[in-house]
Amino acid sequence: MANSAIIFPELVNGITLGAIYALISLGYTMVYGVLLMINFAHSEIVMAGAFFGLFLLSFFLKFTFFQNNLLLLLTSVFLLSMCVSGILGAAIERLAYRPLRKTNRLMPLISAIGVSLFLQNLFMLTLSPEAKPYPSVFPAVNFQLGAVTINSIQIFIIIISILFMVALEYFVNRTKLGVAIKATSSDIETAKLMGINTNSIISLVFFIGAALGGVAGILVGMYYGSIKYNMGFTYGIKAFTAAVLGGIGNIPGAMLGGFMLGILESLGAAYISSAYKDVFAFIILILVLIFKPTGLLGERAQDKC
Amino acid sequence: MLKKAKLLEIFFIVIIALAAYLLHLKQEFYLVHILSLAGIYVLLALGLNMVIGYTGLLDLGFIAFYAIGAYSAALLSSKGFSFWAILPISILITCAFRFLLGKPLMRLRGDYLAIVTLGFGEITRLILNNWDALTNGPKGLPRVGETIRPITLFSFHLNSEISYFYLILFFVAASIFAIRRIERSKIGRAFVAIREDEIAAEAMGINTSYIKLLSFTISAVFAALAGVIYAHWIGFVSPESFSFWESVFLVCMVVLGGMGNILGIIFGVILLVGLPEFLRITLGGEFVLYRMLLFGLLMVIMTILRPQGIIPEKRRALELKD
Amino acid sequence: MNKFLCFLLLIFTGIYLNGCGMKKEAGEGKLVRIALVCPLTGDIAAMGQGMKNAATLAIEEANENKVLNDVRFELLALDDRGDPKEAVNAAYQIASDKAVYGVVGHLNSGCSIPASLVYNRYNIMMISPASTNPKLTLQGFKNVFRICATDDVQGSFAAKFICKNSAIVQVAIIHDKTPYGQGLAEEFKKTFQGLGGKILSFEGINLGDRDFKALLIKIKSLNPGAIYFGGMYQEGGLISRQAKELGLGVPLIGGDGIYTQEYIKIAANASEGDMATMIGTPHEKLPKANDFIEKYKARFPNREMQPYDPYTYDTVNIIIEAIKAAGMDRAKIIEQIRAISYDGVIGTTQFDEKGDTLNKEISCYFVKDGKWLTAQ
Amino acid sequence: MFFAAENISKNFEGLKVLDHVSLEVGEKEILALIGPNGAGKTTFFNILSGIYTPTEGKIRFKGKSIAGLASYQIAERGIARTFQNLRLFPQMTVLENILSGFFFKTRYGLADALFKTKRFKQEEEKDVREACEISGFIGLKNKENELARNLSYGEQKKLEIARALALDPSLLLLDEPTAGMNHKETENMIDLIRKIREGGIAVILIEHDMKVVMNISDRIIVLDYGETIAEGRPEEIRNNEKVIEAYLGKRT
Repeated sequence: MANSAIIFPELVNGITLGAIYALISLGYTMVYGVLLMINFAHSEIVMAGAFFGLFLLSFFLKFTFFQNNLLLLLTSVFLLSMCVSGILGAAIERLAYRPLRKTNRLMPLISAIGVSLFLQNLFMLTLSPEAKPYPSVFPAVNFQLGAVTINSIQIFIIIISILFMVALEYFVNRTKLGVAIKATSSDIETAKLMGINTNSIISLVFFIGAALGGVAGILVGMYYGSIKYNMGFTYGIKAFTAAVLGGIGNIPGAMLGGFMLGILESLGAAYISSAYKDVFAFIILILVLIFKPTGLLGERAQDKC
Repeated sequence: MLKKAKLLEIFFIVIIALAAYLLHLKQEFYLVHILSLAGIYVLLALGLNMVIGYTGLLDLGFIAFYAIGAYSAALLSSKGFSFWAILPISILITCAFRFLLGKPLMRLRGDYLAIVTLGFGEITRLILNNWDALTNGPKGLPRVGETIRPITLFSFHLNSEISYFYLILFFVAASIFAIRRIERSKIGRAFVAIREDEIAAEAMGINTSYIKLLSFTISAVFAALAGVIYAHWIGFVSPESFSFWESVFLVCMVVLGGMGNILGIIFGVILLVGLPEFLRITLGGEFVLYRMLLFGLLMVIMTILRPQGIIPEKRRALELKD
Repeated sequence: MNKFLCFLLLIFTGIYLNGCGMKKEAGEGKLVRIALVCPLTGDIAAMGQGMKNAATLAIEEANENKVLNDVRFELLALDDRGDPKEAVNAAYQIASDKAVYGVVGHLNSGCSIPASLVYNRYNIMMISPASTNPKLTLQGFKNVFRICATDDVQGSFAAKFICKNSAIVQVAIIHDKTPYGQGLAEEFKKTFQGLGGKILSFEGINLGDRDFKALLIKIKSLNPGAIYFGGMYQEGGLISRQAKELGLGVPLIGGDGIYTQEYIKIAANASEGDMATMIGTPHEKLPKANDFIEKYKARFPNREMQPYDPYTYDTVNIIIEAIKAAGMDRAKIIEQIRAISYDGVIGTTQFDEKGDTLNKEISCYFVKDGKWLTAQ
Repeated sequence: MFFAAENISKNFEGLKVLDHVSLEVGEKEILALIGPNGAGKTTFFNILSGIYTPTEGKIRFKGKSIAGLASYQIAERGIARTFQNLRLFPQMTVLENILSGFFFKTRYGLADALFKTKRFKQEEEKDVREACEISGFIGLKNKENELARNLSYGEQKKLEIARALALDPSLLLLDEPTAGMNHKETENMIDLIRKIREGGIAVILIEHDMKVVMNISDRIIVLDYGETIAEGRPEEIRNNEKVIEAYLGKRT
């Protein structure tokens, strides 16, 4: 039933979804690259980012100046929300993970779960247990590209994600700080000996990852129309799956994994079952971890024991 | 010394049983109920402790096996099986699942294992929610027209709250007894050795994958036990009771109470189940809203300041033979 | 270890003494508690909070009007978080409280059913204002009632309404797999097909999902004239909104679960033209109902009324009415309720053998300019 | 031959860490493996004890091939090891650490443990007795019920050897047994290793302290950059130019 009325829109939807997953998975993958830890609380940063974005949007939309200037509105909302999310991410690292750096690997994970529980409940209690509608800033316009229909929000999400990913690639490979991140990632002890302040680099990594997660949160709000205190978990686990699929610790891998997962999920929901759509992601996660823990593009063949 | 400690424990169990009976006489059914609930959580936490506390494997999907136990019990009961027949069957089914799902995971590193078990937990919940033919989806079991048969013991029907509490207390005591014995055998020592240093354990001739799988499978016995009792006791099972956060709640109990220490585990359960209920009565419902927030915060603080838990593990001195 | 055991003992004694303290309070006699159990936190807390408001209103009125001399009514609002385990906990808390003479609740069928076992054991009457799973009243319990119609009535009403009043012949169905949602959807399907309509697809989603785009793209390719949704407003609102964004501009039709202002907030402009069925006579036609709305607005000025608020209000009043007639006797109260005929804000309530309401009137509502309006 | 590793090579991500290294040990022989840092000594140990599988090469022990066996299987066959950086079970007592080595020899199962059968009691009693013997032999008497992490560094080193001896090995691999020890402790350790050999156990040791190496080894093998550069009796190695070069070249 390769019906083009379904397959093209599903592909476009999958790519959009994948772009969001990819953005979130960058946070997982960068942190894993540097500290070899799963930042379980990253999903809550996505949620928090979505809420920061919501506040900023509703605040700025009170001014006619911003109402008339979409570009300026979006730029200021995204930048401010990135800063706040980034600071939140770095603060979590400083308070909840750094004191545990010398212990075995399960302790930071348990701490991260604690942070996750804390943040979710904090947002639920201080804001609302209800889903919050997201203001639609975009007129929903459909564009026809040959056989493919794509709407304005989808284009926006894909462009924003790719923009950030390219910027990150450039930053990591071409700037001094980026190279320092790479060095820390490949061997933290050596990086220290080379005079890199690894603590600040780790904070920076958390900041960048969280900022991108915050952006993804806003995009989720815009694409699906509502956000909620417990929304992070699903996106988090799927983005983590994307990171693992692409090869954890590997930035281009995370992007590849994100897009693949998004498309798979979209097609799976359409052709197999929408009730089981979350199961696909979990099955991929389990299969990859069991049979090819290095993922598609992963380099780390074996961990030092 | 040993004898004295044992007597004290028996004395303590008798005291609890008597106190529960007094509550029952005073018609404080709610408190008896909370005691039973705490008992179920103790069973679960004891099982999870075997994996996390002794063997050092972080399992974030433990609740799935509780669910399998509860669902298999509900299904079998509506087919006419009695509690005493269901108990071994459900335990067997749950352990078989645990064994088969656990087998490929034993090579995985700790944090990956945690994530994969989380995945299994969520898949189980989604299947319970969607496989209508077997699980009746979100509508839960038993189906319309079916019931879960009450537990009978020597032609005596257990239907009051206090009788369930005694049943649970019995199984908790039996479980603690069994776990002690395992803990004090070469198998228990092998679990701990793996937690302490897996590579060294393997170099000491311990087949770590096999022993880890053993720990994984034995822990399912307690999950199944808790599940079967829960299904009979509440009389209804549905997927909402088996969410991921329930697993986290259990991990929280084990971590806060003290990994690897049975008393610590019991304390963790009292802290997380008993205390909120106690405070709900004294401080009113408002507090309950904040409890998860507090537990999250506590988890972070504890891992940093007191990773061994409130009541840390204590190795038992062995009697020496010269 | 000795120290620890002593400590445990201390805690235990604490709980025990505490329990005794609670009893004393209950012994005062003149206090009558009516319990309300519903989700006050969690996913559908808005509905639960609304129910609490309505119950508070009813209780306050009863006390002001001195319905019974020397008796002070008090609301005992408990949170079950929509979790069966919590529901049973709450049920035991109620069973232990001698001052409770009736229970209003629960909201979710998944909570009502296990809790009803406990109420039955301790002979406390419960009236659910919202649990629509038929199983609830099929358990053969004498103490269990429900004031809302079961799922079958609403689903088939919607189907008949569409066939009669619109040109829609093809419908795609989505449901949230809950007893409520799927029940509605199945009844709709049966009736609609019976009337010659065509069902294009029948799909389940999971509670808490927020991404329905993949599913909606598929549905769009089938060209339905409408989407029927069995479920609650959170998912319903998102489905409506995402459908229209994808260019699937057909109305969404649902049950009482989407008949709330929250639905319109989530779906925003997309909800224009969407339709919901609701049990009971439209309140414009009932003077009592208008009165209730006025009072509700005055007491809770910043709160939107939630769909089950009128039911809860009536339920509390029915219980008070029964207590008035039967006195402080749990068994007699149950008998009284079996025979009651109560004129309330949702019309006249009477219960049948099983404990289901005989008031099965359904009304239709449309969204127009961001408000639910009665269909003509 | 009692123990022989032939042409062992190991690659890590294309990097050759070991290149056709061969080694033989006779019964009751003490063989020292020396070489500058990064020469591949510990990697070699990890291969012999089954933690890594060699990219190439054969290992025979008591006439049977053991290459590719899991670490625990090699331990069962009688090759025990210690680690360069202590790998004790710190939260377990001294006795429990030693008992862990009896794991595969102790003949009772889960059911015996649950029902405390006669066999369980007998086996446990025997194990504890033997473990106490080992702790006495190694010099940890009266510390049996202390936690391993509370021991001094020297005692921890000894405990690790005691734990390895619990396997009742016929070949013992010691990775830098005297590292970080003072003069007296080193002397004790040398005596201990001799005593172990007298008990009928062959020893391969990695060691940096040349005095120790020259003092106790029967033979020495020198590795540099993953290759064998010299082999022979201590006095031969002492004057070998290649060896001096390898060491001096590194130690500028």
